[in-house]
Amino acid sequence: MLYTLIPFLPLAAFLVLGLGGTRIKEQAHLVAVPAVLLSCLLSISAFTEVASGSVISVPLYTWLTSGNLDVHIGLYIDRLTAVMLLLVTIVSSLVHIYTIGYMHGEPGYARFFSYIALFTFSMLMLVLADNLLQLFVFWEAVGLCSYLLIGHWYERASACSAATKAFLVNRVGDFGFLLGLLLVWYSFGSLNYHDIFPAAHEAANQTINLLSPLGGNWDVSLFTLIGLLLFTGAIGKSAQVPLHVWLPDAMEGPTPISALIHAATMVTAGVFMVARLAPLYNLSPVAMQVVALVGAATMVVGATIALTQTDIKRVVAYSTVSQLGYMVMACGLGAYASGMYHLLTHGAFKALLFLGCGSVIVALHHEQDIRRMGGLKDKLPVTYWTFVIGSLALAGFPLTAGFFSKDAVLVAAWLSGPLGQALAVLGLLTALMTAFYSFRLVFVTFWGPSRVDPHHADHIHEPSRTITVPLLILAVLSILTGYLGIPSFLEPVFSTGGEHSGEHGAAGLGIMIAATLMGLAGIAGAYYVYVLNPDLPDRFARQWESLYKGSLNKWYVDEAYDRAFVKPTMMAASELWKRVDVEVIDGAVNGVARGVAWSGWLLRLVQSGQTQHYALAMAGGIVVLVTMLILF
Amino acid sequence: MAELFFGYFAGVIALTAVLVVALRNPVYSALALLVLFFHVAGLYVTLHAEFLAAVQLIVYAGAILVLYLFVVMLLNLKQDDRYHHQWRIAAFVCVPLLLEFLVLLAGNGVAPQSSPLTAEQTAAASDNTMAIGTTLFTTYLFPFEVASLILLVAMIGAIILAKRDIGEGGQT
Amino acid sequence: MTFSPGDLFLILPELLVITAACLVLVLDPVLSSSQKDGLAWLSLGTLAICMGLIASQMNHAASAFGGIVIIDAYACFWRLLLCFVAGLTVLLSHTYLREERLYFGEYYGFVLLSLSGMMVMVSAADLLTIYLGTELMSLSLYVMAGLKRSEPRSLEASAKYFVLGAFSSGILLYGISLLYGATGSTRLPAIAAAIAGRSLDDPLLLAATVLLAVGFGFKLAVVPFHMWTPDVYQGAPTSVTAFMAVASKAASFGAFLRVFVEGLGSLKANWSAIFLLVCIATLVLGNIVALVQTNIKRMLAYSSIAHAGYALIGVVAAGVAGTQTGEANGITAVMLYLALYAFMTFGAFTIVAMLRKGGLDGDEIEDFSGLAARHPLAALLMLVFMVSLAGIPPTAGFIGKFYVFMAAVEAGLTWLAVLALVFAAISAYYYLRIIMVMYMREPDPLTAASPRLIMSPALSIVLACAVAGVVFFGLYPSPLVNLAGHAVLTFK
Amino acid sequence: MTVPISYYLILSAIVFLTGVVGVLIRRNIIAILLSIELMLNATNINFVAFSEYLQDMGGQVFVFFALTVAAAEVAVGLAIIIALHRAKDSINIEEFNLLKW
Amino acid sequence: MTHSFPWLTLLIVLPLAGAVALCFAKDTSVRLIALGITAADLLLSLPLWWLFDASSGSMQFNETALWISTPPIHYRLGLDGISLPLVLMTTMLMPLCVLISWRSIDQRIRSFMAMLLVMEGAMIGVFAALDFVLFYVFWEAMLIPMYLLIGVWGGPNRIYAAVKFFLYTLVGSVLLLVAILVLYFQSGHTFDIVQLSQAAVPASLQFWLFLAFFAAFAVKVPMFPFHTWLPDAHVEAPTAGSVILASVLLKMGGYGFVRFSLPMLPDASIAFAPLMITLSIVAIIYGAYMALAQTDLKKLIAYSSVSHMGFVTLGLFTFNIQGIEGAVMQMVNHGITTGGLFLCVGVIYERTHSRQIADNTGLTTPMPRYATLLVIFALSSLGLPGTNSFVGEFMVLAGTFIWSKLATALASLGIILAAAYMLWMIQRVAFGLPSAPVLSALRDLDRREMATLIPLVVLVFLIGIFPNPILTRMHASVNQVLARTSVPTAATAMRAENQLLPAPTNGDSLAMETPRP
Repeated sequence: MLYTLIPFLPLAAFLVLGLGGTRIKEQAHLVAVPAVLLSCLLSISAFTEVASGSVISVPLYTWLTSGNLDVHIGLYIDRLTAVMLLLVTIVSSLVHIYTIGYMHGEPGYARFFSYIALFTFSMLMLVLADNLLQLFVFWEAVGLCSYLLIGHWYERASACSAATKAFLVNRVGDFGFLLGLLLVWYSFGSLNYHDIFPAAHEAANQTINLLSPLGGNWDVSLFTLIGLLLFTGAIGKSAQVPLHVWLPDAMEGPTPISALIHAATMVTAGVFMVARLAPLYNLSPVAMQVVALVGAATMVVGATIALTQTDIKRVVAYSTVSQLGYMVMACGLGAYASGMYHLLTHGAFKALLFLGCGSVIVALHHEQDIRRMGGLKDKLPVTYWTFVIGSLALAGFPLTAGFFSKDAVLVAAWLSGPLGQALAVLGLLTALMTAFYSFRLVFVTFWGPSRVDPHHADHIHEPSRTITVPLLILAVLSILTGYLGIPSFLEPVFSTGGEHSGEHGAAGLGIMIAATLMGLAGIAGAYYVYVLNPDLPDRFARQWESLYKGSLNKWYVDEAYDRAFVKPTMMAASELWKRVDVEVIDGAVNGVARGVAWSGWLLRLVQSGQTQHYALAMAGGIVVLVTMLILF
Repeated sequence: MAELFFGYFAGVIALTAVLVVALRNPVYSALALLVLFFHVAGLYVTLHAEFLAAVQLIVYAGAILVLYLFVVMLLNLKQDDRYHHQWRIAAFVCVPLLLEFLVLLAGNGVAPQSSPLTAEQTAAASDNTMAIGTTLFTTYLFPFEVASLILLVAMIGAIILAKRDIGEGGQT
Repeated sequence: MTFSPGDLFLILPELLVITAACLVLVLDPVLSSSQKDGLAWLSLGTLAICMGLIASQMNHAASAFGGIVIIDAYACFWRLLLCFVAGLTVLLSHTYLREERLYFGEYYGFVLLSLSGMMVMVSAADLLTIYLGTELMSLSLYVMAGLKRSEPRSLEASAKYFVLGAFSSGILLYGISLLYGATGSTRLPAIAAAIAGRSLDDPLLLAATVLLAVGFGFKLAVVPFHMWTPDVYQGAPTSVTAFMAVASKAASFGAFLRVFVEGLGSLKANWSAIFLLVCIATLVLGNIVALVQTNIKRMLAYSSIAHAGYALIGVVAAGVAGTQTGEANGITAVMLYLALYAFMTFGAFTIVAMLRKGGLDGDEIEDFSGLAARHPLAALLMLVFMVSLAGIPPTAGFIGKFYVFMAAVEAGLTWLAVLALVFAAISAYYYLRIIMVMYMREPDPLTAASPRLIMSPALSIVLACAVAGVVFFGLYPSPLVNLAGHAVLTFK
Repeated sequence: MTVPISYYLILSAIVFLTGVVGVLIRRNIIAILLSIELMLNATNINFVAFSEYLQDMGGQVFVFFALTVAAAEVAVGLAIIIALHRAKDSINIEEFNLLKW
Repeated sequence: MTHSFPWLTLLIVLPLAGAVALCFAKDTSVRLIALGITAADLLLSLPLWWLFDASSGSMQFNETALWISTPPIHYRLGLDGISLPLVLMTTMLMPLCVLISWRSIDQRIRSFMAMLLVMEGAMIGVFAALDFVLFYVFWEAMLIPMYLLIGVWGGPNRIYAAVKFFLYTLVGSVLLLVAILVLYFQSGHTFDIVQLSQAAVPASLQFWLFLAFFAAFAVKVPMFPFHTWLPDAHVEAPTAGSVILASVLLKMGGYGFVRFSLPMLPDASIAFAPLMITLSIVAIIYGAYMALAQTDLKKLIAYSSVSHMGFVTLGLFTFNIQGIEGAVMQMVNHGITTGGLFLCVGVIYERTHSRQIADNTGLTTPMPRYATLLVIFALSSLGLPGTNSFVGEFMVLAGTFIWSKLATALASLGIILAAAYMLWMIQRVAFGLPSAPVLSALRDLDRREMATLIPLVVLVFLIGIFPNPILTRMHASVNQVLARTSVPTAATAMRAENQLLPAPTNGDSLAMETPRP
């Protein structure tokens, strides 16, 4: 099937670059870019085919069989997949192009291209998976690419530890994912979507006793358990609270990566997974509620932290966390289509924002602290304007893509019940903060007096065209995607969910107005604070010092983890090693050896060299033997 | 009567045996042993082993013991003034051993497999020497030959060991 | 009660050995020093002929001298082994004596006389003859141990060996006398007939059994009658030690089995209890004390004590086994063990004999430092012997242990097998130490005279025989197993 | 002939054990050899007594051989003693302990 | 299924003959000869892969000859789907071991190569032996060469390590010998492994035999409290020795369990399963913790082996096809991955003469190729999907899940920890900047070293992406093992009483046996 090429073209690019990268070097983009563009074209073709109503399924090969564990690798394209395909290939193509300019002259140029090609392949395979294990395999594979790309500048210690952290935190999530996956297999005897989904309804009432090892009795619904376990994976991958800590650190990677992986595609895999498994989640209200609450919490936490960050990419990163919270919350409330919709628009405008950041950073010679920027709007006009469009979309400014999708999420939340209404209110609040921090970024970076390092201040200019063109395209997309009618396109996939995107009614209108107002208020607030009264932030910070510091230090989550998990683990490891392994086990082993040797030394003394002692021993032997025989 | 003889011989044998061990001067020990040999020979006679009694006197008393005395004199040994320091432990071991032996050999009413000799049998067995001779050269011919080898070994071995001249590379 | 000339044919090997011995003794003073090599070749030739003769007697069980001597396959097995070991000894001594400057032509005579005593021991069926054989063997060995008169240790070894040997033969003799009193005969078949159905309730039998066990225990060097072994093995000239460690032990086992299984067979419940105790003590003590030795001859002495313990497992198994085959398997195992033990121990002692430090034996374990670098082949051979002594496949030592433990398990003594194997694992430590010293240590540069290795064609032959036996029987023990199995069948 | 065999056995046991004790406690090697002679004599008493009681010549023959062996042992033993004395000017067995442990 | 061609004998004899031949070779050609022989052995073993009949669970390539008549001990060889991959793994690794020692071993190279070849013969023999005594002979025969490899060519503390290795394993295996003998008398006077695997042994006896088998195999694996020889041996051994130890010797423990314990002592295996699984999980987590605490590269990998081998024993005692096949896969994979890691450490040790992580930092800058390969092996080691290790671990976890969900969850923790110590290691060794100037001047991998590592990398991905060819060859054989252990209700009832961890049938009715269509 031709569509097989969609993922395998990037793979081919990766192999060529990976094996011959040292020779190709500066020409690496000549391999990678055409491959991704081609697969982008094929994706569009696939999209149109799927849009006409068909579902494409391409079996590839049998991965492993063992008893009833029977896993095949295959491609499966329905509407959900098709949308994701478009997102991935388009953003990826643009990032590829952007990279040509951004990474120009870097020693790891070819390596970088090979990694993103590999990432594109993995991400495509992830969304194309027709079974859970394939999903998991590429779920981890994208994690690997993320790891490699975060650590792209391997000389930097901070990049390396960020990479490690990202991988580890994801592993924690994947731990749950794996167990959930096994539970699915155990319960259904299969991992294929088309086996599981039909069977799911029949098993709806099954429960599992979680306390059976202890002899207790705590029955939990099978699907709740499956849902929660799988969602653990999503928490990790989509940077939800409490595993969100890796994502901001991941900004140590080159900016194109932040755009592609840590904003548009990989981090949304969790949302995609929940949406993909909607038939299972729908069977467990508890799991759904947990998903929604986690999403909401993430949304709020991310936004509050983003308010005070000073690193340009970290602000955007926390906004990503926050936006991912929106999507997850939407899924948790059953509004899968809205969630996916937001995913898509977010993919466009967040990629735009990140690439814009990248443009700024390149222009400022890798300066990322917004306190040392300012007044750039004249020097970097393309960047500035596209950045503003992205920020407007993020802030939910009317008629941008972000406006529509955020509105869809909030409306769906409101309509989904009491919990949803509470969360919708939170969502509105977050929207306010979102608008505030995104325009804080705009104003501080581009407006006002220049605080740029005087060394660089003179030669700030717009980067090359390979950078600006993707920005422009993404800016267009940031507006355009709002008008494509994605929710209704996706509706058939989630037909079992109770969402009716068509009937917003009065509530819908109210939410829309509220959200708009919130967005405008946020922008106005930012303008007031950062343009009109630049000394205000400092005063705020002094006035609410603990709040400010909490936000600035990301609510001390990293520190808490360090104290609660990392340090104790390392302590336990070295203590266990010294106490148990070295002292107890080896001590026992060496002790036995020493004991034997010691008794040897002792017994050796019997051999005194005195002949008559020897004779005495013989006589003693006679006594013992005679006694023994007499007595027994 | 027999008991009387036995009592005498046994008494002297036991006494001299103890003396052999107890006397510190090896010459005295050897002399005590000599007395013991004579009495053992006497005991043999009461047991109708006249040939052995004679051999006992000739070989043991006449040859072996003389050899001992000869060596003792040759080496001009001083009196052995102490027993080995382990004698207490030795006593600790040997006393139970003695008790066990006594229990085994006497206490449990030893019953020899064949009955004691009758008078007729005693008479028949009078030609002890001839009987031994016949047996030696018929039934025990092979051991006899082996014994001769033992003597050969002893002879040559003694020469080799006691020979004085041991130059480096000296010829034998 | 008479003998026929045919009897002489049966003991022809013994007669040949004796004749050769006498010839050696007679020729020795006659020959000049340069011609004395001829004595060795004479001895060797005789031994070769004897082995041929014995092999031909293998399949015809017969008794001679009115049943005093039994030439059956069992006896032939041991006689073959003994002749072989004596041959190796002669070859080893040929070079070793020259190196030690011990120019005794009589030496070969003593080897042969001792051998004849051993051969008498294993083919005798009469306690008197066994006793005489033992004495013949021992007296020769006492003398041989003290041959290196210039060396106080050698004399001391000889003296200790002699005093304790005489002591033990007194005990043995006392036991025989009691047994004679209890059964009325010194012939093993007659003894067996007399005690059939009797038990140790008979105090004479009890005392006799214990004393015989002690007497033989001394010769076998089992705990607690072993204590002469390390001293004597260390002090005696190495070639004599090798001969003692292998031949005298084998002969003693041969006679010992004959006496206890054939003569005292109906008391096996009792004596197996004795030997069980002795066996455990031997395994424990032999292995543990060997761990801390610094002199290799002494270490090998303890190792030989421990090996006697392993062989005793077979004896105990034979005693405990309820079935005829179980008993036969136990005895087979012992025979096999001793035969295989002969190869490896002799090989090890040969290497020890070859190693010289200055004009002396290089018999401290430290002297082996760096041997692998200087003499890789010798080190390799020593490695093979050590591995075999440790009982690790694919060497002969493993096969020996395998059969012994098989017999033990068959007899239901699984726990004993476990115990013995645990001690086998411990024993591996001290054998490994030799390997370690040879391969992983460099010789101490401070010691002026670094040990060297004496070489000669004769030694090469000895080593070749030993290593061939260890490897061949380790890989393909069937011939020996069949031989021993066959010998045991004629035994009872 | 009414002396019970057990009397002879007890006598021999006493002599034998006296010999054993001698071996264990005398320091002079010659004295030790003398003690061993005691042991052998004890054995011989046994043999002769049993021979008488069993009406069997074997015991007496055994004594004959035992005597021979004893003679041979003495010869070798004394030779060793002489050699020892020559080397160390002592025949105190306690002093011969180069070989130990 | 008797093939007339004696494949297995040749496979065993060729290296042994090679070892002998080396003694007579010229000094300069020793390495080449060793390489040639190991390569020839590899080539010789490859056809087995295709000749193997995957549909049959019985032994193939059988060879039988009477070795010793009383008791009947045979020279009997054969392979099934369980031993086939292990044999191939062995033959594949040996040329690499020769290559990696090319320059790092500069003393007594002849003996070294001879030892390697002897090891190869013995190792193949262990996997191919079908007579218990023959098996034992091969099993023990490996000890001495390995002892020498560690002790002669090892690091500073080599003697202690060598002796510890030797005694530890010997003590374990002597008990095995007794068990073999007892089994002989209890099940029809035969040492034939195939027959013994069908014999009925009284359950009470099985208990003791299992313990004896356990002593031998658990030490070799090594399972939790018996593992302390491993870090020492690994650290001190020369690279080739570490590779052999980790890749092949450890497998023999697992192989022993699956070949002997499970089929011969099914009742005891089931009764002991809770204990075994508990120990396995302890090993997985404990080993990972230990690895976290290490500052020495080899020690880290050694402890990671403890952890990974825990998955093997875990899988074996789940008594289902996923678990056992996963365990065998894990054995093969661990051989490849850990072998690769040790080779990597060897390469760097050759250059910096230190195995301390702190002395080998920031290697990507001077040695990009090296760093790439190291990262690949490390990722494989932490069980990244797409690499080989994931397959085995996933299958084991799947098998365990049927047995107990709690056990699975605990075992999965090991995977998290594996990521922690491996990534931390990479972070320090591969990434960052070199901590000392000398490190910047290191030369990257040369052709020989690439040739050593690349085959393993290929296998890492090949097996990771296409595990099924191995699995299909395994199914029939594993089913035979399972036929013995899936003993009926009586046994399961016993398990229910004794269990430490729950059986799946307790609370929920989700029967595994009825997969939905």
